[in-house]
Parts: sequence; structure tokens; C-alpha cells
Amino acid sequence: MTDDPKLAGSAPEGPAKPDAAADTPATPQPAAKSDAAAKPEAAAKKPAPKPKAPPEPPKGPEDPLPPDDLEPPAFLSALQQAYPDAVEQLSYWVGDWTVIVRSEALLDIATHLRDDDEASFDYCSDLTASDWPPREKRFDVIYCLYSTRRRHRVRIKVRAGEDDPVPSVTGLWPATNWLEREVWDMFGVKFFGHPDLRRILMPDGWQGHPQRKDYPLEGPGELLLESPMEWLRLRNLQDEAEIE
Amino acid sequence: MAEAIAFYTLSILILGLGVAVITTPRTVHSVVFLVLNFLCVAVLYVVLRAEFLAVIQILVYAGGIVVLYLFVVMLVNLKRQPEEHQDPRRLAKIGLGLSGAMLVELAAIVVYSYSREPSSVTAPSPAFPVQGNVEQLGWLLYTDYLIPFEVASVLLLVAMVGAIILARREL
Amino acid sequence: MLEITPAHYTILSAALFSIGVIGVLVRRNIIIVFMAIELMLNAVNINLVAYAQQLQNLIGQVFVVFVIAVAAAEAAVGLGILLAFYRNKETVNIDEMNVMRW
Amino acid sequence: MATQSAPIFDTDELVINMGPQHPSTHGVLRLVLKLDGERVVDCDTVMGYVHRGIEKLSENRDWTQIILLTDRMDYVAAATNNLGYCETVEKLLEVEVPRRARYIRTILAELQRIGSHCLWLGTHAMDIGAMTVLLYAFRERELVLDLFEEYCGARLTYNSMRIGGLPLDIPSGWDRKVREFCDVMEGKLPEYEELLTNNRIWLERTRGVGVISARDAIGLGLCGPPLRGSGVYRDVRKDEPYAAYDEFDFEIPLGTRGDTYDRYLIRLEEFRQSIRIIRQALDGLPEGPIMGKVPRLLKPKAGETYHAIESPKGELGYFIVSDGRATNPYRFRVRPPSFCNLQGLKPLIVGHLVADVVCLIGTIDIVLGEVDR
Amino acid sequence: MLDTFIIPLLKIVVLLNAILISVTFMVLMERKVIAWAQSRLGPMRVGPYGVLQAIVDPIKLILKEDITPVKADKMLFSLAPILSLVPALVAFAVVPFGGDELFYVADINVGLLFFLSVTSIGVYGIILAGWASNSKYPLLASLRASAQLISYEIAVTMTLVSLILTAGTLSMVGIVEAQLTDGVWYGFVQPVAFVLVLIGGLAETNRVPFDLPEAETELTGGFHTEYSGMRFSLFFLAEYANIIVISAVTAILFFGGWLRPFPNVEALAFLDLIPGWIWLFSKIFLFLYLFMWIRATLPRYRYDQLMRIGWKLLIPIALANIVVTGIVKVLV
Repeated sequence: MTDDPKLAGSAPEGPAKPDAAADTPATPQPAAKSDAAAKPEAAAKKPAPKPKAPPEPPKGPEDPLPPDDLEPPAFLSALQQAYPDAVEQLSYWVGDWTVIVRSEALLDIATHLRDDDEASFDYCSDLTASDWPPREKRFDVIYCLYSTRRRHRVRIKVRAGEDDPVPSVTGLWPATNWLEREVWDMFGVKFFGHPDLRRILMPDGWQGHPQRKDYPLEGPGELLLESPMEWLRLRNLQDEAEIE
Repeated sequence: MAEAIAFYTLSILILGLGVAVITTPRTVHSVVFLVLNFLCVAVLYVVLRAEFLAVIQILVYAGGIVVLYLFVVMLVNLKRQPEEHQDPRRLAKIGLGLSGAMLVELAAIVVYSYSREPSSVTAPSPAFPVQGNVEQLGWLLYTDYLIPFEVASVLLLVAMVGAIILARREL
Repeated sequence: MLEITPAHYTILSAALFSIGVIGVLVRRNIIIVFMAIELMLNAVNINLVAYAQQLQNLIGQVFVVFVIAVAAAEAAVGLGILLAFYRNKETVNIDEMNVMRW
Repeated sequence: MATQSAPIFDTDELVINMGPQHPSTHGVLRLVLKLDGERVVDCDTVMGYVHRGIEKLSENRDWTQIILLTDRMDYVAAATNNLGYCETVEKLLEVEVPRRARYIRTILAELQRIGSHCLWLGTHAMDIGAMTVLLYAFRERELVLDLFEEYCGARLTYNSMRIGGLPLDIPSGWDRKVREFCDVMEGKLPEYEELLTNNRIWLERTRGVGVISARDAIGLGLCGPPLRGSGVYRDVRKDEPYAAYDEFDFEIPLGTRGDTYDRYLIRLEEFRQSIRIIRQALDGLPEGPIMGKVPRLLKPKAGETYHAIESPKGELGYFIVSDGRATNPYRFRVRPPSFCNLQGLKPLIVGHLVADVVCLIGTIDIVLGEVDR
Repeated sequence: MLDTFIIPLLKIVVLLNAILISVTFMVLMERKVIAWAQSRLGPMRVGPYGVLQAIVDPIKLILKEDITPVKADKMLFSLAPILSLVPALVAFAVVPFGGDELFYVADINVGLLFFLSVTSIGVYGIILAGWASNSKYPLLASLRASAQLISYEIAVTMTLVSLILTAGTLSMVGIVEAQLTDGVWYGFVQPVAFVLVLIGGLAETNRVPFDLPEAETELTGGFHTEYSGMRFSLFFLAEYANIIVISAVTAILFFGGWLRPFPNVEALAFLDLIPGWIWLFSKIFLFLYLFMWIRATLPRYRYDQLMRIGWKLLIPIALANIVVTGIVKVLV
């Protein structure tokens, strides 16, 4: 198991699975795809008559600001006052509040949200991530909190890159133990302070992190292993061609 | 005639299984041979008209004590064979010789005593008020041998307490 | 030869007893040594029962009952000691059982 | 002796693999148990044997196709999975679902809860050795499946909801059959109770086994009956009402001791409450359309949301990110209740006997299709 | 020659065949009884109402591939099923199916003790099967089994002492005759002993709720996890033969064996028209049905609970029962 997420895409001798998918044409689906990927010229030529530029991958989530006439709940205002620097932004969309915070201050804010009487978010119902490859800090790590006493919800969002780990909140909510493992497994976001950061759903020796946007749906191919960004551009081209 | 057939068959079985007990390299096999040995001895008791003892032999020995052995063998999950370690001070050959000498001695005694006129002494037990092997044995145990019997039961009690204390995890 | 006398039983018993002695003296696995002791006790029992039959007297059988009781006690205590020893030394080799306390 | 007072007799620690091929790990869960005698001293949970990448797949399918994938997660409660997903997308699209559709959805979800709890009851009792309960519970589950079959033609993976409403209205006479089923089910519950609730062996096997305090349960993120068994009042149906639950009158059973027996009683009571909800919904079933006004091409505005519903296993949440451009979600995440409850297994079983392990796997009611996704 | 060898041999042959055949049909009976308890039909395909299932099942088991695990102790692995079956069959030697000498193989004066000692050998089959499989689940099961069987054997033996006190004999035939002279089934004289023996019998035959050594949902089949084909069917045979013998012995000891109900009430003499062995068989069937009924109804005990029941409940009650019986015997 590679601990370095960068290695994941370019390990010279991975376990059988990813390489085998690219080398052996026995399984038709992955082989066909990796063929297409292996011949970038052919794939690039195809949409050539149409000079339409391939769509850029989305740069990041919208994180819409709350409307002006909407007051954030008291605990959020209190949080903003308590940690003016750490809270980057408040966001509101279809009834859900999100706090975007700096990862350095995550533990402080999480502790505050858990212990503050107004907030008392004692229940971490979900922890997940989303991947926005063009961005420098490509991952959003999202904590869905719930309070069993006050019965309200909030989401915390932290931005993380491949190499800057996020503090683990397992000490605050033991529930996040497996959830952080899953995020590590699926995205390669590292959590420091986690007691047992192993893969959870994928096999222990797996290369790569499947939920990343630059990880192909059909499994890793050769091109992906060599240059993920190029692979992503080509895939977007292909998708465009299919839609046409 | 029937007794002779039974005796020789059983003797061969008993001795063969006895040899197997002490020669088999695997302890579990030894225990199995020991059980079979005891079963044969029980049958021998039947031949000798000691039905109660035969049953007790199976019930207590085969069904109880040897199960204990088996239990211990399974519990003692050996990481290395005990026979591997050889103590230099150990003189197995001399031990073998010693036991051989003892066998010779026993044989000599037997041969010597039976080379003389076989003494057909019978010392029948006093008349019992009850009939049957079990009843008579019970009668003896609860009249003449009452005190030894009670001592034996106390011995068993002490052994039980001792075994429990020894086998407990923390002392 | 076809008539089985107590002598036959004595010889059988002596042979079984010797097997037990060999086991005790030669084997190093203490469980096997215990089993060899059981063999010796059985050899004695055979003798007792045979003579009880010969003498038409049940006292021999009474003694067998006591021997079995003692054997049961011996097995229980012996195996208890063995377990206590094993969990400290992780061995059942009698050659390594050369200390009085541990 | 005194100098080595550490645990002495640990030489017999036995590591056994429970699963993935084991009759009572409810699928392909694998537990690596470290045993001291029969007592579990440590446990590692290994999963992922049926990881099909449903989240990844869903990010490459369009919004309607995903409904079909959600069926495959908790395959014993497919309708609630559909419901959670559809509601989340509706929340993103800000679509109003017609009242009739919401009522029918509620009926389906509660029928599904009964079906799922039947399966749980049967297998849980079977793990503890009471095999007749299994057959009885499956007998009733069959009735639920028949009802679903009549509604949507499928018996396991229903694909029974659409974004904005329902694909089908209820067939004529279906509501009468549901009522009949409610009567039958109510009559059968005493049979289960007779076999188990006051059975001495059942009591000994479940009472005081796997006790977890309310504080620990919240901290471990348990949800559904395991959380309520510890006395935490938490039910998404009451706290954050969805579908039509705010219009019905029902109660949330709570446990007091937080042991296996309490969780058993809670689920039995949930049968009754589900029947109560279904009856109310059938009584007040409004007329009207079953599909809301949904655009032909589903393309929610860019944004993200988390929406939870109470599945039979607990809080089933969907976190969906839309980038506002594609006809598929940018990020599709399921918060599987089985997964989160399974995390509570280790603290529950450490210190218990092997026999309790199967009992505790049963009591947290997992479906591996949902744990692994 | 005829009396000493040929006739007993014939009896043994007949008895063994009868046991083996009745075991196969007992499996069918069990499947049917449990199916009815669970509102199912049970086997219905082979023959009318699935009757021929009893013949098809053994054929299937015999024809199945017999697998020996590579790491197993080959000798003990083969020996274990035999060690398990033989005592179960030998125990039938002292079971009288009627008062006449025709109906039993042997009536030895230590019959009851013989029965107890022979069944106590059966534990070896289970322990060795678990050990020889060289597999962890069977090993756990065999450790469970050895502890369970020995504990319950003690309880049953002690309980039977009070019955022996009442009957004054160890011979099986003698016990039934004692019930005739006393004019009452000992089930009514020794109700406590009867219940204890029934519970102990369940435990000694590894039946629900004491089926821990098999515990399919915990130990994946327990000691016979690694067995298949013929050797598995030997275990199967042993288990059911044990159930039959325990039922038979319970019927003999507590329900008057081949005696009709109220054996000394003259008004019911017309019941004697029914032969004794039919009475005994119907009693055995009653117990078999009871065993199956229990299996369909009850969950399984846990290991520590099982040991607690054995040592802290059954054995003290059995001891108290002996004391009470002794006092009553002296006073009356």
C-alpha cells in the first residue's frame, strides 16, 4: 500500500489488478477503453473537424453565499465571532448551511461546534470529500454534523491538497474513524492523528484512489498511470463526441 | 476355550496398544491408544467376571480421566516438540536398560514362583447377604472398607480443590 | 496353555507394567509419562482382579476401586501442575522441569 | 510467580476468521477475531467484498439512471433507498412533490420497513438458534414482496420512484390489500412475541449483551434502532420530516438499557408503528397527480446538499453535488446506515463470547450491499 | 452354541438394521415435524408425501465425495466418526424392547451403568473430529463439546443414582419389573429426576437448545465442519442413534418401558391386548417428537450459560434429589 498519493498513479509495479486491466485484452470493456487512451492521436483527431473546445472541468463548487435577507443561525454567528480568521466563508444552498474553514483551524472549530451549548453538534452523521482536480487544493473534505440535543445540522468544509493532510477529528467524534478511512481509501486525502489509517473498502494493496475524478470508471489504464491530467482532457473530449 | 481366545486376543491388544502409547510421536495418538487400551482392559475385567469394575473402568478411566488428558493435550498447544530438547545429563539408554532389567526381574519372579507347585489356595470372602457382583462389592465397600472408602472420597475432594487452584489463571 | 491361570494374568500384568516403566523412563513428554503411569496402574489392576477371581474373594476388586480413585486424583492434580508449569515455561518436557520454584 | 503477574495463560490466543464465508455474517462481512478461549479480545472488521463502486458509477450516470443503482445498495429495503435519493435530488431541483405521491411514498417506505424488519427478525433469531421464527418472519415478508410486486412488478429491486413523484399510481384494490396485510401482520406479531419475548433462553441470550451507553452510541455515530435502543430520541422521520411523515401520528420507541433485547423490542414496536402509519396514510390518501412538475432535462443548479431519511437500518443520507452543467451528479455520496452501525460492532463485541458475536452482528442489522456499496 | 452365539448374533443383526433404518426415517420425521411447526410442508417430491426421501438422503450422502483436508490428521480424521457411531450403537445392547428374552440382546446386572459408560465414550468421536480436522472452528467446537458432554454426563449419572435407589437394581429389565411391582411409573415417583435426565439427554445428544458443539450459525457446523460424504453421515447416524437410545432409555426408566399405563390397575387389563413393544415404541416416539418440538421452538444457549446450568443447577438438584430419595427410602 502506498502512503504517498502521488505515487498512486505512477507506481512502476503495482499489484496485478490495474496493470492487468491495461495489458490483457481479455476483459473487453477496460481493454477497449485503454486502447483509446493509449492512442491519444486517434482520439484527438476524431473531434478535430469540430473546433469546439473541450469543456474545462469544473473548477470548484459554487458555494453560494447566503441571501442578504437571511440571518445565519446564532451558533454560526458566534462561531464567526470566535474565529474570525479561521472561517473563510459561510454558504447557504437549498436550506443547508455550510461553513468553509481553514484546515489548520479545523480542530478548534470542530471542538467549538461540539462543545458550545448553542451548537452542541455531538453527532457526526457523515464525512466525505469531493474532488476538483484543476484546483490547487483539489479536495473538499465535508463534515455533516447533527445535534441530537438542538436538532439542527451544519456542514463544515475544509479544502485539502494531495500533500497537505487534514487533522483527524476521530478524537472528537469516534464515528469518523471509518469515514476518514473511507475518504483516504477513495480520495487519498490524508488525515494526521488518525489511529488506524488503512484502506477500508478497496484491497490493501490497491494502487490509486478510485473516487478521484482522474481515476477512470473502468479502472486504471496506462495513460492514466503516466499523465492523469492528459487522460482527463482526452476523456472529456470523448464524452463530448459521444454527446454529439 | 472361549476364555483362552479372549485372553490371548485381549493380551495382544493390550500390550500392542500399550507399546503404541509410549512410542507414538504424536501425543493425541497416544491418548487415543490409551483409550483403546483401557477399553480392552475393561473387556478383560468382564472375562474375569468383574462387571462392575469393567463398567467403572470405562466410565471413570476412558470416559473421564482420559478425556481430561485429551483436553490438556489440546490446551497445551505445543510450539516445539518436547522431544527436541535433549538434556545431556539425561541417560535414556540407561533408563531403557533399567526397565529391561526390571522386566527380566519380574519375569524371573513369575517363572520362579510358578516353577514350583501351583498353589490353588482359595480364600473365599465371607458369605454375603446379597447376590451379584455389584451388590457384593457395594456391601464390602460400605461395611469392612467404609473408612478407606471415605478416605478415598476425601482424597478426591482434595485433588479436585488442588486441581482447580493449580489450573486457575491468577494465583 | 489353553487353560488360563492367574499366571497368565500375572505375566500380562508384568509386561504391561514394564511397558509403563519404559515409558516413564524414556519419554520426555510429561503427558506421555503420565499416561505410562496410568498403564502401570492398570497393570496392577489386572493383577488384583485376576487374583480376586482366583481366590473367590472380592477384596481385590475393592482395591481396584481405590486404585481408580487414586488414579483419578493423580490425573487431576498432575495435569493441574502440568498446566501451571506449561503456562510459565511453555514446555512439557520433563528435562526442563528441574526447578522447584519459578 | 509474583514477579510475572502479567496475564499468564495467554498462550492460547486463537485468531479466527469469521467470514466472509460464514452462515451468520449476513453476507460477506469478515471479522478477524482474536479469541482467548471463547472470549473475544480483539476484532478487526474487513469489508469491501461487494464493493461495486456505486458512488463512482453514479457520477457517470444521469440522474434518473441512478435510482436503479440505489436499489442495489440496501437490497432488502430498496424502496427507502429510492425515496432518499429522489428526495435529495428534488431538494436540489427545488421541485414540489404532489401530496398523493408523498403519501404513497410513505406507504411504500413503511411497507419496506416491515419487510426489512421481518428479514432482520428472522435472521437474528436464526443466529441465536430459534429457527422457526425465521420461517414465520419470511412468511410475512413474502406478503410485503407480493404487495410490491403488484405495485411495480419487482420483488426485490423495485426502482419504484422517480424524481418528482412516482412512475405509477397504485393499482386498483391495492389499498384494500395493504389494509388486509396490516391486519394480518398485526395478528402475527403476537406469534413472534410468544416465541421470543418472554422466552427464558432468548432473554438470557439478549439481555445485557452488547450494552452501549447513549453517549457512546452518539459518539460512534450509530443510527436507527441501535441508537434508539440506548435511549436516544433520534428518528429522522420526527426530527427532519420528509415525505408525508409530518402529517401522521406515530411514536418512536426508545430503549432504556441499550442492550440487544431493547433493540429487539424497539424493532418489534416499529412494526406496530409502521402499521399505524400505513393505516393513517391509506385513510387520508389524497387524490391528485403523482408526478410533480419536473423539467424534461434534469440539470440542477450548481450546489450541494445533504438529505437524510430514516431507512429501516437508520439514517440513510445522500450528499449530492451538482456542477450545474452536466446531466449527472458531480459527486454522489451515500451515508450508509449499515456502514456507520457496523463501526459500532467492535466496541460491542470485545469482551463477549463467540456466540454473542453472531448475536451482535444480528442486532445491528447490516446489509453488506450497503456497507460496501 | 445356538443359544450362546447364533441367536444373540441374529438379534444384533436385526437390531442394527432396525436402528439404521429407523434413523433414516427419523430424519424424515424430524423434517416433517419441524416443517409443520414452521407452517411448511417439508420434503414432498420423492414418493408420496416425500416418504422416499428417507431412502434418497442416505444414498446421496454415500455417493458424495468424501474429502479429507490436506492438513488433517488422517488416522484420527477417519477414526473419529467411527468412535462416535460405535458407542451409540453398542448402547442398544442393554435396551430391552420387551420383557421377554427375545426383545433384548443382553440383560446384564449393570445395564444402566453400562449404558452410561458407553455413551460417555461417544465424546471421543466429537473431540477427535474437532482436533483431527486441524481447523479452528472444529477445534473450538470440540473444546466446547468435551466440556459440555462431561459436565452433563456427571449430572445425568448423579440423577440416575436416585432412580437406582428407588428401583434397587441396575438392570434395565429389573427396573421395569420394579415399576410393575411398585405399580407406578417412576416418572411419577421421581419427577425431578425425569426432568433432569431429559435436559441432560438433550445436552448429551447435542440437541437444541444445547447444540453448541454444532452451532451452525456460530461455528459453521462445529466439529463436523470439515466432514463430508460417508464420514459425515456416520456422525449424522450417531447423533440420531443417540437420540433414539436416550428416548428409549428415558421411556424405560421413567415411563415403564413396555408396561401399559397404570400397570397394576386391573380394570385396564384390556390394554394388555396391545403388545408391550408397541407401548414402548409409542413412548419412544413421544420423546422423539418432544426432542423435535423443542428443536423447532427454542433458541440456543450460550456456552457460559450452558455450563452454569450444568454445574450450578442440574448437579446440585441431582444431589439434593439423591438425599431426598435416600431419606424417603429409609423412612418408608
